Amino acid sequence: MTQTSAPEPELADSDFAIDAHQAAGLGEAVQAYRNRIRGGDMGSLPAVLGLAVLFVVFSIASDRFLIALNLANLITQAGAICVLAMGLVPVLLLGDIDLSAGVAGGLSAAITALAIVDHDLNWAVAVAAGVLAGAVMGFVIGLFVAKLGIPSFVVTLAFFLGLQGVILKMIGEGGSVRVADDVIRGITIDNMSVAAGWILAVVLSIGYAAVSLRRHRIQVSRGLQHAPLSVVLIKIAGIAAIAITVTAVLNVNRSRNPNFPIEGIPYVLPLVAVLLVFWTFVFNRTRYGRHVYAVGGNREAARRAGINVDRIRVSVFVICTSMAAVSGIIASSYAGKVSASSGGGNTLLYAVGAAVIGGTSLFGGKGKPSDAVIGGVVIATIANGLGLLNQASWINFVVTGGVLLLAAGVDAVSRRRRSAAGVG
Amino acid sequence: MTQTSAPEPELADSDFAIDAHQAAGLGEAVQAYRNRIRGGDMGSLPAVLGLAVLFVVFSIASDRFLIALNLANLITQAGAICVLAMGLVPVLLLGDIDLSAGVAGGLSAAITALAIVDHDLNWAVAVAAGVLAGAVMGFVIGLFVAKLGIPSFVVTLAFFLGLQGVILKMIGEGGSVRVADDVIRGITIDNMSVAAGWILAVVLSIGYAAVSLRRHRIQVSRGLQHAPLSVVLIKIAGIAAIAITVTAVLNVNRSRNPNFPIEGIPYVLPLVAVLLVFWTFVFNRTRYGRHVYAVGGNREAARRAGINVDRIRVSVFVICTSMAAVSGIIASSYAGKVSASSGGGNTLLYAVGAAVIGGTSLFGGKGKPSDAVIGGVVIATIANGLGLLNQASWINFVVTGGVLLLAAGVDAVSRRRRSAAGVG
Amino acid sequence: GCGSDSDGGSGDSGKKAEGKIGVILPDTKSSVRWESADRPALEAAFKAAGVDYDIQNAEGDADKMATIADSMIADGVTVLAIVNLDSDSGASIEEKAGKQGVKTIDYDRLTLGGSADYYVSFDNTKVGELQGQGLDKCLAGKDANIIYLNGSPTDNNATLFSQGAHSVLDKVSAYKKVGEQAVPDWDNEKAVTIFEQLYTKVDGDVQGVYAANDGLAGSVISILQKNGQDGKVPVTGQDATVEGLQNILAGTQCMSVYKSAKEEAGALADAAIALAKGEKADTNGTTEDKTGNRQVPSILLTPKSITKDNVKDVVDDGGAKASDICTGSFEKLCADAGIS
Amino acid sequence: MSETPLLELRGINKSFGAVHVLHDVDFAVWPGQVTALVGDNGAGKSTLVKVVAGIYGADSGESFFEGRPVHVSNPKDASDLGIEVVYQDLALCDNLDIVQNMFLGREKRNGFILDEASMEARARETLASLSVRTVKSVRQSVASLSGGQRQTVAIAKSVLWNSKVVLLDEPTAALGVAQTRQVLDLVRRLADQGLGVVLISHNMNDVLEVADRITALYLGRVAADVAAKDVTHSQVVELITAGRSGDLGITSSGAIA
Amino acid sequence: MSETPLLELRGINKSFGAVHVLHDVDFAVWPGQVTALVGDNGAGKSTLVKVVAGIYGADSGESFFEGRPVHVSNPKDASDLGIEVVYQDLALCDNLDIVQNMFLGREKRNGFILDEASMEARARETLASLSVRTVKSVRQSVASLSGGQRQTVAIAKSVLWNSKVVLLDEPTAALGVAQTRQVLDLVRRLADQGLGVVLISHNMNDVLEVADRITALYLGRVAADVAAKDVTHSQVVELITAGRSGDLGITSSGAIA
Ligand SMILES: Nc1ncnc2c1ncn2[C@@H]1O[C@H](COP(=O)(O)OP(=O)(O)OP(=O)(O)O)[C@@H](O)[C@H]1O
Ligand SMILES: Nc1ncnc2c1ncn2[C@@H]1O[C@H](COP(=O)(O)OP(=O)(O)OP(=O)(O)O)[C@@H](O)[C@H]1O
Ligand SMILES: [Mg+2]
Ligand SMILES: [Mg+2]
Repeated sequence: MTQTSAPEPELADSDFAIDAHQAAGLGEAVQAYRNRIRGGDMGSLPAVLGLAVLFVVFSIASDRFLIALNLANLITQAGAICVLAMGLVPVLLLGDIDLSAGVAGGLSAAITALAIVDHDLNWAVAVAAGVLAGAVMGFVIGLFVAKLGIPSFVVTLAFFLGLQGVILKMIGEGGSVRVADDVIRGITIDNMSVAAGWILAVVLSIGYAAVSLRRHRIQVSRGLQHAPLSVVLIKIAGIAAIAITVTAVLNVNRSRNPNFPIEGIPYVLPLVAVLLVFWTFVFNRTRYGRHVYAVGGNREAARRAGINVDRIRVSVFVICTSMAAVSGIIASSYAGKVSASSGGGNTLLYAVGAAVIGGTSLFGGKGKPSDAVIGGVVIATIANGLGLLNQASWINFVVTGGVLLLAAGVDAVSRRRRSAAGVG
Repeated sequence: MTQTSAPEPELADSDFAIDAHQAAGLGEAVQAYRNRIRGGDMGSLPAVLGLAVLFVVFSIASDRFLIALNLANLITQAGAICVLAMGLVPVLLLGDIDLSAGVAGGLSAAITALAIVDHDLNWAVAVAAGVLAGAVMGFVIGLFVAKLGIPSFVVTLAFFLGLQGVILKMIGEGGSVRVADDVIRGITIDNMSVAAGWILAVVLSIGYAAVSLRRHRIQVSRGLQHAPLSVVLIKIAGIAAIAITVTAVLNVNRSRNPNFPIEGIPYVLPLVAVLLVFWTFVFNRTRYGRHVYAVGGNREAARRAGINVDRIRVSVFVICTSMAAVSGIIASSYAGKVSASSGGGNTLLYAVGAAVIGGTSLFGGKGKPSDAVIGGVVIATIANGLGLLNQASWINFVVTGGVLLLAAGVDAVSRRRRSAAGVG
Repeated sequence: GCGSDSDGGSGDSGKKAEGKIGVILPDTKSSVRWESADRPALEAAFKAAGVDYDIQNAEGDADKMATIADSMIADGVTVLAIVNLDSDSGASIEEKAGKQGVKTIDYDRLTLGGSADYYVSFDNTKVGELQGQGLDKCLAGKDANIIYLNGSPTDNNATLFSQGAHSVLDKVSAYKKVGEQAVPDWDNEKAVTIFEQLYTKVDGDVQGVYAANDGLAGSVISILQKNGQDGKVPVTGQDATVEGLQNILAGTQCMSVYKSAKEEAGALADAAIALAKGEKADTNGTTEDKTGNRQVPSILLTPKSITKDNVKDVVDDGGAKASDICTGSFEKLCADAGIS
Repeated sequence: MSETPLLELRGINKSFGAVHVLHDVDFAVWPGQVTALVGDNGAGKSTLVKVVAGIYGADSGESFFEGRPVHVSNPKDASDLGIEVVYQDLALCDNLDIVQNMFLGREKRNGFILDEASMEARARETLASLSVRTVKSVRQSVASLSGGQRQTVAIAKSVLWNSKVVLLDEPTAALGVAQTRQVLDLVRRLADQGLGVVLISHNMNDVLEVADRITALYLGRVAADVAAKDVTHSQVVELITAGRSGDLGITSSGAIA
Repeated sequence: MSETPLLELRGINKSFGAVHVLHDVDFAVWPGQVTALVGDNGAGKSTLVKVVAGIYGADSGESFFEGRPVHVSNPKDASDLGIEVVYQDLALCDNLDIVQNMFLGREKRNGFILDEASMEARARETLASLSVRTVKSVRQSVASLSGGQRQTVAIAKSVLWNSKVVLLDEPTAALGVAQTRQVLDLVRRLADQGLGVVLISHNMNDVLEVADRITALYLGRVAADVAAKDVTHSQVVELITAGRSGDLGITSSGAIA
């Protein structure tokens, strides 16, 4: 095209109009955030909004809902589904699904429980065995999906059925295995000491502050895109405030029985928090996580970029069923046992629903561990709130469905502008 | 680019190298088919292959499997899942899912049964009421999905739960409703008369022959792409042979009780066949069907082509739940009642599994009603064959999972060349 | 049906030689008994009598039960015993079987409107009554707030159990119902949350819990334990499972109901073998089928209430193995209860 | 030049979140003329086309069609007005074949039944006239086509209909020498039939060959709207890369946002 | 010209089902030279590139890299050999931003942690050198980029690495005037550094400007492989459209299948 008649255009060495320009202060940052929201980039705001609506509705419907005892209940009740949903996120990121995750979790929990009851193993060894078993199941599923190319829906439907058979065989039809270990039981029925709770809250706040300030310093020094310092400080303050409030509420004695004080943070909370931080780190800050997003976004592009797509696909199933194992163990801790139906029924649908409500796409490429946690809390809140209302079972079904739709609807409606803005 | 120095290239008025060239005879057609297979365009061959493997395995495992009585059983047992899976196909074609279809079918069947029992309505009116109720549910689901933009997984999960509540309310806790109508009961427990069966077989064969010959004639006369006449004739002969063999087998008395002859084609077979032909026609030969494929293939492209995407999305849910209603009624005919758990449990997962095994993609754009029927027969065959083998239930679970994997594996492995050939 | 002979061939199987007996068990989820107790007991009885048999499980799926029935009939059984998943689906199976000259027996659950030749069972309403009486005894008539945790809302038996319990407990004015929920699919995990929330709702002011079976009881006990109330609040159960018996020994569960599967299976085997031989079975009464408007000849068995004192009876009857119950910390409790 | 433009946009603004892509854009398409829309990468050409087509809604501004104010809120509205578009991101349904794609949304029917025979024949004619030599069959799925073949299908699709305005967003980008020739001839032919044609291209030779008017966009602003015969190759390139050329172009360069 | 080609293919055949796309293709890339691969739409250029890159396996034929026989069965093998490719269908991950796409598969790390800072800085430099003026931020998701911006990202991605052979499949198709200039200069610069560069383009002016050798494909066959200085513009066009020009080109035209 360009004949020599065209004037040689000068080089535009650094012409990234906005990129070069950082929001200078708080005011501008707020403006930028509002622009982002208007542009449809909502982050996890809508799911949080949906959750807030649920909280308001249930607080009005029952005066027991917002008491410390019930909030502690909610935390323990949400534990298993949050972990399961978090495990599903990488699978969903690839556009796959794992229908067997719930049952795999049940089987892993059964293995852990039996290792303790029948083989007198130490809890740590037993848990390791359970999680390892989960990982192996995921590995096999992954091989079928990635190497043979059978759609994950069918492979995991087959495992969903097959693993139920294995559980039945292991613990007898209609049978159950007792969770006979205090540490495992303790995950959901015991609490951290008050002092430990405070230490945790402080460590968390300081840790977060240190990490984000360091990051900000590097970004500034290297002239990269960054948020203004005031925004960073506000975020730190927010996190610290939440950590301290939650700790303060949970560190008060919430027992109704004067002879049996219950206070402190339930162990399951730091467990879920650690998993959340870990996976957030893996998916945001490591090469592996980046590759998972890439494969989910455009498998062919990822392959052309030299990523071993099969290995990534196998790995997400391994992560999923390992997390499912942890989830199953938490569920068994809460119920005090593993039964033949553990992890069956609608467990998995609820967990996928949690991830989706949180903002994960079933078509792959979009989602993060925190989505799953928020969505898991939404689902657990529905059961928790309804439980306080003591209605007939048909009403419970109808209301659960309705509330789920409400929570997802708040999300969907607030996200709609995104498509109006032409993205996604 | 083209300076005047370039010679004016001549027009290539009709240069469709292969297009212009029709396979001249049978030999070439066979070669072309083999090329297509090599190129990965397998059609429904793999699913049929998987089914054949299942038949062989079960025939070896049980001498009761291939007898006429059991084949008739298989047909009635497959009826409900085939219809449900067929209804799911358009939803899956759009890349959506309807988790509530099973329960919606249960609710529709309950409405039909109650209309007869409580309101003494005629069976036709009652069925119409049930199907209409199904359509309304689908319409509402479709509105949530298309207009509010809530992911179909969440909407239909909510309906899955909510509709269970409605059924529970309608027929009471622990309750069930009897199917008190002979016509509806007759769908699965009665058979066509021997004469009617033969007439059906003949009409079907002649009808198919007429339609395909007419199409062939038009194609030839207008110089369009077409298969050679010999291939058309072979296909006609094949269809006729199948129709006549099936009729012959089913028209023999298959009762083990000399005083109670059972012979003829179970009514459910022509019912499923009519639905299959109808939907195949709609999806292959009408504008609506074309638009469904387009929206499933590339929603944005469809929108740019002026297709009302929202209307299409709503419509597929209406089709899905209407078909689910028919499926629910068939299931209630078979079980003789509708209970509070009808259509719940894993019904839906099996139906989606059927569609996927048949070759429907969960990502949209690919699939057809006949896929669903073949897949449905695969699933029903597993249950039927296992039923004859009489194993402990844990073994049944494991074997069901394993066989499902096997059937899907045959499919996947034989389709693999497609990707080796660079398509899809 | 169309073109079929409705007078069937029933009745004239007469004094023919022995046939084959088919038994369809209902599920694997609602209770441990079907596969671990009934199946072996039935197999033993049939083997002893030297008859051909076929025992299958419908996995809680009525369609599947119909499928199994079809294939058993195809396979030539002459006597078919079913534990229906609900009356209507059961009736449809019996109707089909009857048309083909196959004798039917209702096992454990009566098929209302059915056509079974015999009914062999424990009385489910009676089970509920026993649970009510057991809880009443543990509460000893003191004022008590009671939470009811029923079985699956889609399971008719759960409804009967609950009715039985209410018929006893509602009469005692000291008892007050402060919460009642049905647990979908008898799901033990869901039961924990459901109970924890009912418990929270009433501020833990609960003195007794009706749980429909041992599995649900275990779920309740998990929450009581979390709140330091285990052993202080009596909980009922049913089925005398290992879990339930252990909890009874530990004092965290007040009672369970034992329905000797051996006994029931034995009764079924007797009736079925008699039918297969073309003879009549010994009955001890009739049960009214209001829907079908007929009296069904019945063999009715009595369930047994199990408390700490008679856990041993279950073990002796073979309802549970001592080696399963007396593991770990339960070893000593077993010894105390005289179980070995 | 007739009195009223076929299509006219006035004061169009469009932002994506914080990014302001079109600033007060005025744009007109005249009957019987080829209007070239030129501009650097990211200048906003495709965005403008999509606003015209109803894919995006404008944040502000007015549209007129044949002098009447219109509101185009979706692609259907646009095609009902007689506006056809070939998009840069072609938007074909990969699961459909060539014929099905070409007639998508406007299938021919016999009663209820799709008239595949007519569609197939018509598609074959149109493609042949665009010098497509290597497509093996019009029943091939578009997923298996080469880049240029896909583009040809998209172009063929837009000229099948009796439309009044045709917008072509870089239609020849992937085309070979012969095919480009055909498309340029087609563009000219359409204009000569009285249609309003908009051609977006980065190839200035092509633009200067077929265009009657040239509208240059620079960073989302209209830098110039001139008759093609009044400007030289190098002037157009300057307008594109710098936003101005001599006395043409944006005077107060304004803030870039 | 050095003695052995950097990359050499001999007798490559490739079919998709019944469609025979490449017939006994011989192709060589020499160090320090720009080899232009030209051909009509659907001639098989992109298919040949994808065979080289390991996206498709050839049905028959041999490959040599620096004289050694090699078997490239996937894109990773190709990039391990030092072969970089810009594909015509760009294949970017729409859910990732520009920086993430540019470093995909070869992320920089500090220990286990991604070194976002270095990657961002490096990406900004490279893009600026390609005259990308309108991209607002290198942290923008590629889904929101214009056609030309996307193409620039894909090109920038391929020149970040120390490779020996670079294949560019119609890299300038969507680019503006200035950007095209930059890319052509880049192509020349890469060859001058001793790399083997393959350029596919339908723009004969560009081809004749930068290419040292020209390989013309006609319906999947090599019609000619000549030094660029030995042919004229019109000869190349003839080779492309008719498969022969004077004594150059395919002699026995062979069956088209
Ligand atoms: N959905 C979107 N979200 C955010 N920014 C967008 C979006 N679409 C386009 N842009 C930005 O708007 C600007 C104009 O894009 P447009 O596609 O209209 O350019 P163009 O003139 O067609 O360029 P090209 O010649 O490369 O095709 C670009 O800077 C692009 O990054
Ligand atoms: N996956 C496939 N299945 C079937 N045919 C294919 C497939 N990929 C390409 N083809 C056919 O192979 C031929 C060559 O395609 P290719 O993409 O290599 O052409 P090209 O020379 O790059 O053309 P363009 O200049 O249009 O990009 C075309 O006729 C095309 O239709
Ligand atoms: Mg553009
Ligand atoms: Mg190409």
